[in-house]
Amino acid sequence: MQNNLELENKIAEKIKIAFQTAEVQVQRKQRIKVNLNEDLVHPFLTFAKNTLSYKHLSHISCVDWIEDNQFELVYILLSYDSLVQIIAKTRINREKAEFPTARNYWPQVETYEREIHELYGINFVGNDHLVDFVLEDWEDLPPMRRDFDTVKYSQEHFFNRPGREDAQDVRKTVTKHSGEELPDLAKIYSVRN
Amino acid sequence: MVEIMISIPVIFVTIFVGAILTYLIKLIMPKVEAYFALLVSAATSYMAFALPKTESIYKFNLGSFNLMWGNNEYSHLFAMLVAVLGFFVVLYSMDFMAGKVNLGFYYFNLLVSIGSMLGIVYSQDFLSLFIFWEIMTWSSFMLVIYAQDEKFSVGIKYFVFSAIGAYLLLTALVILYTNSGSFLLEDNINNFIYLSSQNQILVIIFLIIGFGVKAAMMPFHVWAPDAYKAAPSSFTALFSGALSKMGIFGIGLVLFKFAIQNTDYFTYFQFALAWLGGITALLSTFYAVFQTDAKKLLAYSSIGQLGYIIVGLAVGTPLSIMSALLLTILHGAFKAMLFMSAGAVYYRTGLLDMNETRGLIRKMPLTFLTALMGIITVAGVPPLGGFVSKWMLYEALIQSNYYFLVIIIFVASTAAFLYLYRFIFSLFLGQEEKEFENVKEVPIKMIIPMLLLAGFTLAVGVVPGFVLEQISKAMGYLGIQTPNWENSVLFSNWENSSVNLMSVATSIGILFVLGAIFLTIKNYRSTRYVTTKDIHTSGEVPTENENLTFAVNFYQPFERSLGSVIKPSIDRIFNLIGKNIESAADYLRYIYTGNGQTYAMYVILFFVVLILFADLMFGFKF
Amino acid sequence: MDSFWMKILGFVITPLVAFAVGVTYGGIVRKITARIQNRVGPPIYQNLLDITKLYSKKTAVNHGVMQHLGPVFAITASVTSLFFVPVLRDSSFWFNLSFDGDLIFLLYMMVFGSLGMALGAGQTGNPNSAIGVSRGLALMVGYEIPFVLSLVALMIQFQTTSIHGLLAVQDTFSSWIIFQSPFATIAGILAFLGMMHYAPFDVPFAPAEVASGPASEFGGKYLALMMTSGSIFTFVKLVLFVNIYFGGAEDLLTLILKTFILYMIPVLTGIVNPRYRTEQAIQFFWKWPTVFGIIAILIVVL
Amino acid sequence: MREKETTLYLGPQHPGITGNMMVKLKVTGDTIIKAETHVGYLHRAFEKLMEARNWMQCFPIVCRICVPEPDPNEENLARIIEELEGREVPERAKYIRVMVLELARLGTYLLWMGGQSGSMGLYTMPQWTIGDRDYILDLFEALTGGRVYHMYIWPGGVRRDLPEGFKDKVLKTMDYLEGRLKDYDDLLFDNALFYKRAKGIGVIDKSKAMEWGVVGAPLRGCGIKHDVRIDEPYEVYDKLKFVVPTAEGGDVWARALVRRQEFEQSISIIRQVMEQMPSGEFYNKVPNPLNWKVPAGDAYVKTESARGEFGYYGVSDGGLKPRRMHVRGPAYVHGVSLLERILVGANIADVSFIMNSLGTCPPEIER
Amino acid sequence: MEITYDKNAQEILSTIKSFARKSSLWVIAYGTGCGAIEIPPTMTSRYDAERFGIRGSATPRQADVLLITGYLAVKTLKRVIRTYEQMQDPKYVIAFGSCTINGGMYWDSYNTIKLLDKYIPVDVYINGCMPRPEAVIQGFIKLQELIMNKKAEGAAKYKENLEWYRENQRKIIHNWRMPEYNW
Repeated sequence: MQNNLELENKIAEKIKIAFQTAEVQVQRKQRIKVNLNEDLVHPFLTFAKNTLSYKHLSHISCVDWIEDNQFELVYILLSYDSLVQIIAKTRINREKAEFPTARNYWPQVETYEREIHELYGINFVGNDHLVDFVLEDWEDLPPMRRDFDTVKYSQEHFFNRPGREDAQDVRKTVTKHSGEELPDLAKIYSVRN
Repeated sequence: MVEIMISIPVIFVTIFVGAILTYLIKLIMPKVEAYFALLVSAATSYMAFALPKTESIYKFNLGSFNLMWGNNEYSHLFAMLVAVLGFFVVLYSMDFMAGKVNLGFYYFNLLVSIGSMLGIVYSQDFLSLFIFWEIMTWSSFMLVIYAQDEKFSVGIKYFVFSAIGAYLLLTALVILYTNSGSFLLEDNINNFIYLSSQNQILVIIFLIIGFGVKAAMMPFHVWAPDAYKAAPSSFTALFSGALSKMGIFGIGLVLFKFAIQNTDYFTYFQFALAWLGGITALLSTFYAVFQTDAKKLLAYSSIGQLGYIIVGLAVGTPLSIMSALLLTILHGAFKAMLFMSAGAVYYRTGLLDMNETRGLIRKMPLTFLTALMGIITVAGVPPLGGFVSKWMLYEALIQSNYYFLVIIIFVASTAAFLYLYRFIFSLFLGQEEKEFENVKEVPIKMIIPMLLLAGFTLAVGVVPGFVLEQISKAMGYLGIQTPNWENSVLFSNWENSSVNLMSVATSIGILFVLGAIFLTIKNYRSTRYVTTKDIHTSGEVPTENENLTFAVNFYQPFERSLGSVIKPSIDRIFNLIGKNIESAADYLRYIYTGNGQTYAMYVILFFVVLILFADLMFGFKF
Repeated sequence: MDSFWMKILGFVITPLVAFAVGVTYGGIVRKITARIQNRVGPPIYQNLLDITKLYSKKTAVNHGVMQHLGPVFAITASVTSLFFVPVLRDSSFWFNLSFDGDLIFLLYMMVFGSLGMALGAGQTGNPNSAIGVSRGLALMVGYEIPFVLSLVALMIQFQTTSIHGLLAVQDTFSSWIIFQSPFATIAGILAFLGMMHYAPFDVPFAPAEVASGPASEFGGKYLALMMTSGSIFTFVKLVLFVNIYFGGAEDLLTLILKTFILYMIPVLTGIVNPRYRTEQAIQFFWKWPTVFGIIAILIVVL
Repeated sequence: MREKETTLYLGPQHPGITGNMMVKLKVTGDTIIKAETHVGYLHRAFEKLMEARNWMQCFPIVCRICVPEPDPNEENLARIIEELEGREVPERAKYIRVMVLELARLGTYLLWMGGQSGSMGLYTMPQWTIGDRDYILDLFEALTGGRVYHMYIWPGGVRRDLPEGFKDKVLKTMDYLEGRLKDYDDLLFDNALFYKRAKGIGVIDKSKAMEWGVVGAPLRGCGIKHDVRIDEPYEVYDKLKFVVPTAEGGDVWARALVRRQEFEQSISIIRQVMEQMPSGEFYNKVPNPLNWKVPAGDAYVKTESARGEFGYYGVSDGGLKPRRMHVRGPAYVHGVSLLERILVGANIADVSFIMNSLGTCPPEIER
Repeated sequence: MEITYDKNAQEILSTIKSFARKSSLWVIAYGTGCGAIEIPPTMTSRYDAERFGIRGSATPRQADVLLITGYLAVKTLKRVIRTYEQMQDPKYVIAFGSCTINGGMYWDSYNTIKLLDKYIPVDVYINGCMPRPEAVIQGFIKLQELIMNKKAEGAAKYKENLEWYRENQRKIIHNWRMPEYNW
């Protein structure tokens, strides 16, 4: 797979010429990774869409690098001409998470940004449709942030079937709730504990 | 004593003087005028009912003209319609119009229009008929423009059409007068055959158009929807229920007293008129389907129903004429009911836009009942009265070889379900909204006429005999042989086809009651009433401002299926006509300032000119 | 006096028989549908079970008196129409009130129930119901045209407006109307497809589009009453069409045979066809069926 | 202030909806003025859960992302791990994977045929196709032990080898399905009513299709030939002969035609796979799953699923658990931004129809 | 109005009712979780649930059985409650899969409930992830048995303990805003 990367190198060269500070790396066939500064993302997207004919936006992703106090935004683009995918990455400040929207380039960006806004709390400036996406009346931290503890949350908010987490005898609880005597399953099937 | 009291001049004196007195009383003692008007109309109606049908003839001379007022079976039929509706409308107006400005003016015109309608039906000569006709036009015009200034152009449109009709009438009268030398109906009927055939046709056409304008026949219907909408609902009930029937009265007279004498062309007249009526019925029905204003919808429906009547008259078999006259009476009742219930909704909510009103059924149950019975009657569904007339009409049409007309009529009557459902759905069904929370049932004085009329439609549906009796007498006057009828059994001319309405009604009644009892008794405790907000919305809970009633563009699929060809072209034609008429109306506005006095002056002037130059006109041949 | 009690007995028995036949047909249809779909299918009496279950529902939710009365309208209409259709040709017992089985009367009587149902559906305030009603009424205008054309053609041709007259005609010529006036029959049968509301003309009730349309808010005893009246109404329509076009029937067995064969036409069409969009359904009726109807009339007239 | 347009809720509880989502429609008459997709009814926070699990523990999770067609998810996750580790896969495993993927595609298409025809009231079709889909589920059951969720594709190969006689079973099933195609054609694709309803409905503008992020059959229905299987061949797709069908028009009809032809292509691919499949190992030795560290790095892999390009973006920080795993299902774009756009101006009757033709699958939108 | 039947007649009547209820189970079309994918096979030609009188119904007003086909996200739970309350008595709930019983593989997810019977009464649980169509049908048969023995009284339980259920429901559904349950 590592042979014949001419096309990829050519595109990488073009990007390097246009964006001096960008780290461009041909990852493998059909994959180019570009690391960009925060302020270069929009010029780069414009460049990719208009000059390199990257018409298709596959993906916008976000990674929480809590150690570095940074969010990483990942834009994955595809050109139907060269079929080479560009993975453009940038890091933004985690405390004051704001980023200009890319809604004007691709309409479906709105949805991605809505989701990232909801799950990470990044505010996309210029996108006026950052309403609830998958969650409803969410009051806690944005759940995909790494400092959000999902186990704790679920134990606090939901009823857990007793016996689920610390393997205690389920039967009593079940009997209490349903009024039915249950056989001792542990003995019958000799399961763990 | 009573016999002396009740005569036609007394009726006229009662109502016209009563009208003037009402106006004066309003000036002196406000709030009493409504009761006085009710008294006047009650007295008039009573007298109209009690008036002997044949003996009460009143002859007098005006200048050199012999004039005659008299009652006959045919007049009596229409007089009763006018009397009953007039009384009901005045009763309804008492609450409906309470608190409005210029009430003296309103009651004056209302009473005058009732009086003039009685005048029309009692006139036995063309001159007084024409004068009463013009008084009727004038008073109704006043009521059309009564409410607001902006409706003035609407009024003008109405007026222009009325004036066209009036002048056509007048022209025809002149021709007739030149022929017979008398305005008396009888003389003219007898001397009609002496007119040249050409003139006969001309007279008939002019008369039919002249009368047909009031009956909103299709090419001359343009004024009707707007005028019906502009007038206060109380008057619209009379307007559509009785006033438009004056046109039918005239057409009936023309067809069976005059046109029938022209044996060569009578079938063509019939044919043309029948198709005109059929097309009127069809197109106006389709128009009604796409209306958003409740009163306009009813107005188009009214035009359509008048189309049926015209068809019935034109087809000219005994059964069809009977159906037409029955429908005339019934239409007076049910259209008044419907306009009154629309008016009741307007009275409580101030809305007539069917996209806005909704969910009033529990607030106004009796109004809903009226509207329900109204639409069942219009639709012609048994066991209410509409079915009787529809049935007769179909039987008559099929038997007299109007094959395609019957299809058209049938399609119109099926499509009528669309707008009728829309009407009742938009006003009374659907979501119950917060903004109508405080709506109550209308006062009793408005309810009573509505319910009485509803009862009448039911009675006609079950035992039509009591109306058919009057109608067959009226047909006797027109010289038409009466078809078979029995108290509650309908017979077609063909063998083995009859409907026993009594058993239909009994069956429906028993089953309905049984079903209702069964449904109510069974688990009656567990039947739960919930609000209309508690509906299946796919599990979601709608927010406050979301509209859950499906009202806007209710019949879009139907509209689309009519295709891109038919609908716009019809639209275009009528928009074009409407626009031209309106601009013409604007032009004529300079002449018709809308001031009643000016118009009255014009009319008088015209008559003076007519009488002065009568000799000159005599020599004029068309 | 004897005949009076016989009459009363007829009033009681006819609806029951109609209901039984209608329900059984419903079950058979479900069975046939299942067989075509490679399935075993429910038992034939499944519809009866469904109706019984719906009657035995403990609660019934209504949104007001019109919804409460809507199903009553429906059952009234279906049973009344049944009373006025001559079920068997020469039997006085099955004749009930159908003095002459007037066609125009029946055409209007059949609407009575739909009107009540539509009003009931309207009162629930469910937008799906209103859309369903709007579709249903529009569709009705669609199929009424060919149907009326067909009926008018027959009425003119045989100079009668009653089913009884048409039956007599078929008796005297001893051939059914389908042979005497094929075009009218085609138009009538095509309209019949729409009247039965099977696919492709099931637009008012389309589940994937408007939940179940007018019936969206009806459950429990209301739905049960609707299904009961639906079963009877199916029977009424079948008998009506058999009487008009296929010579009626002299005994119950023939009747059941004929109605069953007739019933299979819309059912089998429905199984293998998707649903039209509303305007397409209406336009369908305004094309060929209408043309056939007009041809039928022209043949008669010329 | 009350709105003038009627609000119609299509879903979550509605027979016309695919899966569990909601389309809120504003209509006048039966024309849609505005459509809003609401998702999240199936949100299980998979991406969050994956961050809390081992790499291998992620496999039971990812297959639940797309319920009708779970295998592309497994394939993607496996390939991310392989790419980050540079792990080679035996040739036989590759063939088996292709077979599994294509079987899953067939199953999804059968389900789609059922849904598409069910949404327009042709209820016989789902009865047939979903019944026939069970034969494919039977194959899966024989192969993996699970009907719906397989957890079969592993990093470094597949979990088990083909059972005995499996090849014959597969070929027999393929013959059967090919035979059934004629029935499907008669009932659905050759049905004039289907053409009438589908033609010109839900049109995607060809010039906008790429920018809007349309993938899969809807994109090919616009006449744009794009398929991950040939554009970025994975596994052994470059060794197989198949055609990528396209159709013009961008409407429901075009999408249906494309899927119909792909159905045949998939059958042919499976036949080729069964023929060419080499013997040998079906997996590479892998580390202890409980102590499996994947080198740090990130990778984007994509698979052509039945509904279009299925992409996974995975980030590893060199630990036992994924740092981030982001799933980009085709329905993500189709079901939200595209659906909202093409529903405007459509008829109420066509909402569910269009939704089915786009292959909207809510669980992969919200995960 | 109390109609007093003969004791036997009453029994027979109630048996007939139970039999009708059991043999005609209308399932509301609501695919709440991944278990929804096994509903089509159950309903269609291979397994043909219509044999047992099981068929789909479009709206909750007509339905008897609510299938919870898997985990419930909090957002869905609200709709499910709404749907359940709109159904008419007698109504039954069949819950699918491990995730309705104890959270299943989503035991630590922040968005799915773990114990369904705390929120709505469940008549029959079908375990497995996901249950096969055979299991689904067996679940239905179990429900039929319960109906026949008059033990499927989930709705009555709900009515009695409405306060308790409400408390639990409101604990996770913050923005309630629902019409009240009134029967």
